[in-house]
Amino acid sequence: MALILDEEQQLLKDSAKAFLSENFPVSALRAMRDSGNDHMPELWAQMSEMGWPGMVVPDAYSGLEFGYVGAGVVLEEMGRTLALSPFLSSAVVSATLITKLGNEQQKEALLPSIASGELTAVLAADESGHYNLDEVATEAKASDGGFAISGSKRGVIDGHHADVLLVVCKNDSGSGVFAIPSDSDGISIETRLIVDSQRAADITFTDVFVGADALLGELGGADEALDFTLDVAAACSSAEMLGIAIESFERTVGYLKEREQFGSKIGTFQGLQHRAAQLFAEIEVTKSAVLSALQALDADSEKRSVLASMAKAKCSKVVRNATEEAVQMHGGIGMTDEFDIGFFMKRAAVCRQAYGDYHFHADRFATLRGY
Amino acid sequence: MALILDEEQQLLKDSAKAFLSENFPVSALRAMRDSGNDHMPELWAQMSEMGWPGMVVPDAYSGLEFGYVGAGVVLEEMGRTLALSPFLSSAVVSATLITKLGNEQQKEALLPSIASGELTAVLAADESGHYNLDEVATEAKASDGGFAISGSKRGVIDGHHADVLLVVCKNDSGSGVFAIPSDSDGISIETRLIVDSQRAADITFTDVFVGADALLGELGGADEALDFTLDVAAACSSAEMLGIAIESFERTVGYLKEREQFGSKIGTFQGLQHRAAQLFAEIEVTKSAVLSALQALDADSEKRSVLASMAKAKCSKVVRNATEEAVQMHGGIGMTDEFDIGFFMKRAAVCRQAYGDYHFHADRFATLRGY
Amino acid sequence: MENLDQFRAETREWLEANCPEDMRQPMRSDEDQCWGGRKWVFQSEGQQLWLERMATKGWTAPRWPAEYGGGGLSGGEAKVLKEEMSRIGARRPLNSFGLDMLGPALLLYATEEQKQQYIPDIINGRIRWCQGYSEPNSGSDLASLRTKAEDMGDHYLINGSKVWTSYADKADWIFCLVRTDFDCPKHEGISFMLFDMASEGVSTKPIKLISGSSPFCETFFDNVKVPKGNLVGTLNKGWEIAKYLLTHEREMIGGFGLAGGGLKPLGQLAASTRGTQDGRLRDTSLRAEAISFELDEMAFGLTIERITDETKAGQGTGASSSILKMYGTELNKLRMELMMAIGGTDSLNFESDRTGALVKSWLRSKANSIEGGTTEVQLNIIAKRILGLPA
Amino acid sequence: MENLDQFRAETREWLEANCPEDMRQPMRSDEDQCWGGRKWVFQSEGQQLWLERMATKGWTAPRWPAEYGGGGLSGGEAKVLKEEMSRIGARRPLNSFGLDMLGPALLLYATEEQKQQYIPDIINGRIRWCQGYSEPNSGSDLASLRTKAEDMGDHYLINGSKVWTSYADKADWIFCLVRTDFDCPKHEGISFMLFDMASEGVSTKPIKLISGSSPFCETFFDNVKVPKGNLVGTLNKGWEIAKYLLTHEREMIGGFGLAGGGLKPLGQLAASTRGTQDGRLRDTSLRAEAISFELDEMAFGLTIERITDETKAGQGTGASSSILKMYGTELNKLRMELMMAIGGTDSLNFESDRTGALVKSWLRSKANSIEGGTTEVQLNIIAKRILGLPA
Repeated sequence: MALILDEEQQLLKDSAKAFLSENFPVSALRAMRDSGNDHMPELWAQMSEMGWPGMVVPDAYSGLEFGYVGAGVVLEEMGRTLALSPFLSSAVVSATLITKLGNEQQKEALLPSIASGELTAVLAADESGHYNLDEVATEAKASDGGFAISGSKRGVIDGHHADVLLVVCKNDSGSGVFAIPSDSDGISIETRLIVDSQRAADITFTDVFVGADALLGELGGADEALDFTLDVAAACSSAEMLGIAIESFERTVGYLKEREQFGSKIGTFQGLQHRAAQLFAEIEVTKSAVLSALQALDADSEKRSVLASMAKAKCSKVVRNATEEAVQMHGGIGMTDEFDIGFFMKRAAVCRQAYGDYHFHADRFATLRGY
Repeated sequence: MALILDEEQQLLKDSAKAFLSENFPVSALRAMRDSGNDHMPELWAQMSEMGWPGMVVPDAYSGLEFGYVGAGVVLEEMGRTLALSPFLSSAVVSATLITKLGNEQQKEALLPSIASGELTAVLAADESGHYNLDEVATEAKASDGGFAISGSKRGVIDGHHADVLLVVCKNDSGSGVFAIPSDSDGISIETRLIVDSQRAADITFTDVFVGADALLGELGGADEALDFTLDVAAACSSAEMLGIAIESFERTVGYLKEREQFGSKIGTFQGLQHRAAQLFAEIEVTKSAVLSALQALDADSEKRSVLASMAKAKCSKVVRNATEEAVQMHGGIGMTDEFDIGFFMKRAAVCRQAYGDYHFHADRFATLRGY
Repeated sequence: MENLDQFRAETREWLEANCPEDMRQPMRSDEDQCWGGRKWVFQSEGQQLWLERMATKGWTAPRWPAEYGGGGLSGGEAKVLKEEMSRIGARRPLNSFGLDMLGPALLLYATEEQKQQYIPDIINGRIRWCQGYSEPNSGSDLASLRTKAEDMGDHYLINGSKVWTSYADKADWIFCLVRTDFDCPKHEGISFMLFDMASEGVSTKPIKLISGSSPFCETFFDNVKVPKGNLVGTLNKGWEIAKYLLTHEREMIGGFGLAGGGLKPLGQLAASTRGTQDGRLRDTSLRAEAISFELDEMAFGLTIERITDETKAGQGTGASSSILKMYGTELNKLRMELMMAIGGTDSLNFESDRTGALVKSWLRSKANSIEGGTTEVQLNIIAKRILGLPA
Repeated sequence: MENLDQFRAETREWLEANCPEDMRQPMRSDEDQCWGGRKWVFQSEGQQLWLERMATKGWTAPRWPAEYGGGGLSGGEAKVLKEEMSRIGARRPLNSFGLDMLGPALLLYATEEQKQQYIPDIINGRIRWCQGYSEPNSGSDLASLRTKAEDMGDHYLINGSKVWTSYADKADWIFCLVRTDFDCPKHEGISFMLFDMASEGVSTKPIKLISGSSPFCETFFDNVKVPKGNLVGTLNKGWEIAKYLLTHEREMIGGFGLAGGGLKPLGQLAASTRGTQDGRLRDTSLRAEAISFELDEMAFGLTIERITDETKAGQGTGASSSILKMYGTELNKLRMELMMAIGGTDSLNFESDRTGALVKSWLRSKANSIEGGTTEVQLNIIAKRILGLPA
């Protein structure tokens, strides 16, 4: 497969770019924050109208079946304007997990409404703060022909807005995932504001009773699907970081061409020129990393996990570098709330931690490569 | 203790600098190499006349008892001119080990002649190529009231010139060190040219019989002394690397002020200016690391090992950076044998590996710091 | 050799008797610092007592001359005082730009009358000072400043504005760089003036930062009258004082990178938070970064020590402030990045309570390499002034 | 869609029948490469047969037009040929600056007569070429070259010298940049000429490198007569051809950074050499560096792929050669550093036998970021031409 976007993917990217930059530029995030809100329901409504929540959902369940490269280009453009939506958490990550793990009945019940955007689901997996699923302690005890779920999940972004929680539990036979309505008895949710003006939810499950039909797949049989889902989450969140890096970089290069100090445009200083050039090269290299990881998901290639972790690790580094350089090269003004560039650094911090940080994916990459 | 040289130490440094730069500049190394030699006996003879081989040897054994800061400043100046001698291997490392581990009789027998420069000793410890003493397999079997030594040592610099080998052996009770004349029966030595024009020796011991008096200290009781000796070797080899880094840097800055390209001195280019400034700061920071490690040896401070490994790790990084930048900033001419700057990169490569490389000391540092 | 043992004994006894209990507790956040000044509201009786007692002895400024109210201590005595305060965990009684920045400059450049007028109030914390340096269009290029002071015969008339004025909204007086000559090279027409922030025509507007806090202000001067006696040093030669002060500031900011201040060593923090395996931090990639950081941090700490010792021994290289500023601030940024990695997703909390402190400090740290002369400016200084590379 | 299956079958059969057994063995070192030319001594009958057979089919230059002796293959066919050669481990039959550098430029800029004259001898390896670009005082500033070609009516008279001429002592002909006009901006008076290294007045002197080998020469021209027909392209417009060629060269050098060529992945090499614990490389600090390297290496390899695919699809950005050169060579230097760390003290061997190969390659790698346009020059190109930053 050629490592470029095909015509349809390019069209999708162009239209996402146009739609987001016109309707939900960075000022929309600022307005949301200043009004005390933590999400953008209007954006989600419009994305739903365009069918985007069905991006990776199979045609058979009313999805677009457009694939992960499609999801990635949308996320890249969302990264550029810092648009907030449950696209990644529900339409991409949760839809993937349900598709991989659910039985026919469960898919029928959930996927069409996820694809339409009416229903949102979110993966509640991590308890460690470091996406370490080995440390999952949430239990599902067989009870009355169903299960009683107890435990707690930490830092679930979009967790308090989601209709359905996909809860990873562990027992002796391994991991299992339950799809649980978020308003079920025994669920308590506490949220906290995080640095990019979203909220993360800490969710406690106290003997939450669910029927046997809430279990996706088998108890103990979720590992492979969770692994695929992690690849999806890593690659797609990389695409968002790529967008953040590109946009921060372009704004910074623009500033270098405008700002004067010592009687010259600061962009004439070779010290800054070389750093900008180096960053440009890093971003170009990162583009290839992200696209290859997304394509590998669509092809279900055996290199999928290596590429996904490579992309997440590489993007985490590069987006850190890009947003740091952006603030540094903007100087004092870059530190002010009034100026937008700081928003990119904040969102980048959240994306870098989501679904495993640099160190997590660096370790996974090496382990997969045999060292 | 103030983190500066005292008057005596400063005098020693000044005189070492004057002596080496006048009598054994880099051209002496080139001449040695071009004549097919691998060491500089004339330098050693002159150093011996000045008493330097006794730098760390106690007064009681006819040494100067000047301490490790003194040894360090001499090595720093040796690094600047790339002078080759058994000063580090014999006068510093071996003298330290014998002082720490030997009994009165052994010290009497060895230290005065080491201090006078008549006799040279060398530590033959590593077998792994990575200074991993856990992997020592050389055995000492009790035999006829003495021991039979069998095994092999790898990459011993100065090994084929030394009169006495300090051989680290292992048996069930732990490590022991034997002082063995290098011309003993059963010892075979093969040498190989290494990158800085010295030779390293691979030494094989086949049932080499030694009397009980060859054992320094107790069989199994050498670990503490070996640890101290490693600290000495690390800190003092750091001083040599510091000298290499400083000299490479100064030559490079000089070249930046001379060389013209695109109609300007290349030193006017901010890209190079900033890298030079960064390197200067790194070297300043490294100076403090080295001096503190040397002082800690003289004070036998409890921070000794942390500081020694810190210095070795830091110097290895900085000397790599300094010599790489030196070649890069010199451009094509820096790659030619005719020009001296490449010699610094070559010697640095040897020092970086000697007595444990960056990774070895990074790990040791972290382990000592409790992680 | 002075006899420090007796001084140590007396100091220990005095501190024991005079340092209030609550001033021996570790500060929970920056909010616990005492800044003094006309508008200051003491947070506890202990805070007030501690300031008054220390100021009376001159120990808020231990090495300043006793004739202006300073402690008049020798270097050795000051070190003993520091050690004894640290022994009981005593807080610094007064945090102040007057102490850290203006005072040393006044002692060097001011007239006797000015010293008498300003220094005692710095020492006893009655006047809180702010610094008027940067302007909206003169960031790194500080000397291009445009705030104007016109000689009106009996006073100067000041018009213009400053930016990045730390705590201007809370300060009583300002030390300020103004342009007194426009018809000369930019470094040569600058003067150093002091004036009351309560003067007519002075206004301030806090700048909200990305961390959500507002430690800095924009400050506006609209026909502010300043008495002629408030000029420090020679007219049009203020740049010399400015440079002296910048050097001080750089060393202060650079010092942020140090572990010293009771922070838990980073590698140990990582190990206790993230767990170990066979005695090594389990996350090997994080371990490698922590090592690299700690090597630099330790070597940097030793460098501060070495430079201090060299200065004492009269061997100063002159290079120190730019190196310390550049290296220390980059190190501090790295420390904050590693702290975030250790914290994981919990570290993203932005709540205004304590849980948001880490991410706010992380954001705040990004300014370290900008304020007080950017890293790029320090590199220029090293390249040109120290290495002598051609312009 | 062309039918590649049949081509593949035929190619496989032909290779099977025609590739000598010893040309299917991995090369033990650079010495096993075949460079051709008048002075070439084949190292084996197989090497000679393999070159002759491949050259006869035009497959030393698979994509060049058949009319000049090239293979005339389509992109798809050339890829199949490559795959099939790689399948049986067939060596490249001919290594040549004629194939990699001069030829593509001639196809674009030379006259029909020149193509007829030079290209067949490149394809069949009868003439070995070298490149005369750099001069002693024009390193990164290539266009400042001073080697002079005077128009003497029926010929040019060349005087001057070149440096860093790869294998000039072994080459038959040179493609050379000369100055034909001194009275104009430096880029505008340069011409591109070809001449025989056996001409009177040409002499070479090998340059010994820090690795001990001498792949480069200084080359001197003392009243060398060059026929007028040996000018390629327009007089004084040689800089355009030079730039085209430099772009090619950069991509070639940048490609060094790739793992592709049968090298064992670095992390695995480290693990097998240094040992593992719980499946992880035991040396955790080395592991972290190997990971960081492999992440970049993999992303870089994918970038070469992406840029190739973009070029095929007509989406080239123009940025590619500088990025590849810069990134690839820095990566290769890093790889060699890590190889040295993996090897430990054994890696320091400098013997002229095989054991010294690693340290020599390590030393050699340091030139990667200098030759063919330094890393600094590539960064300047990216900053100015691609990012449009002001001069």
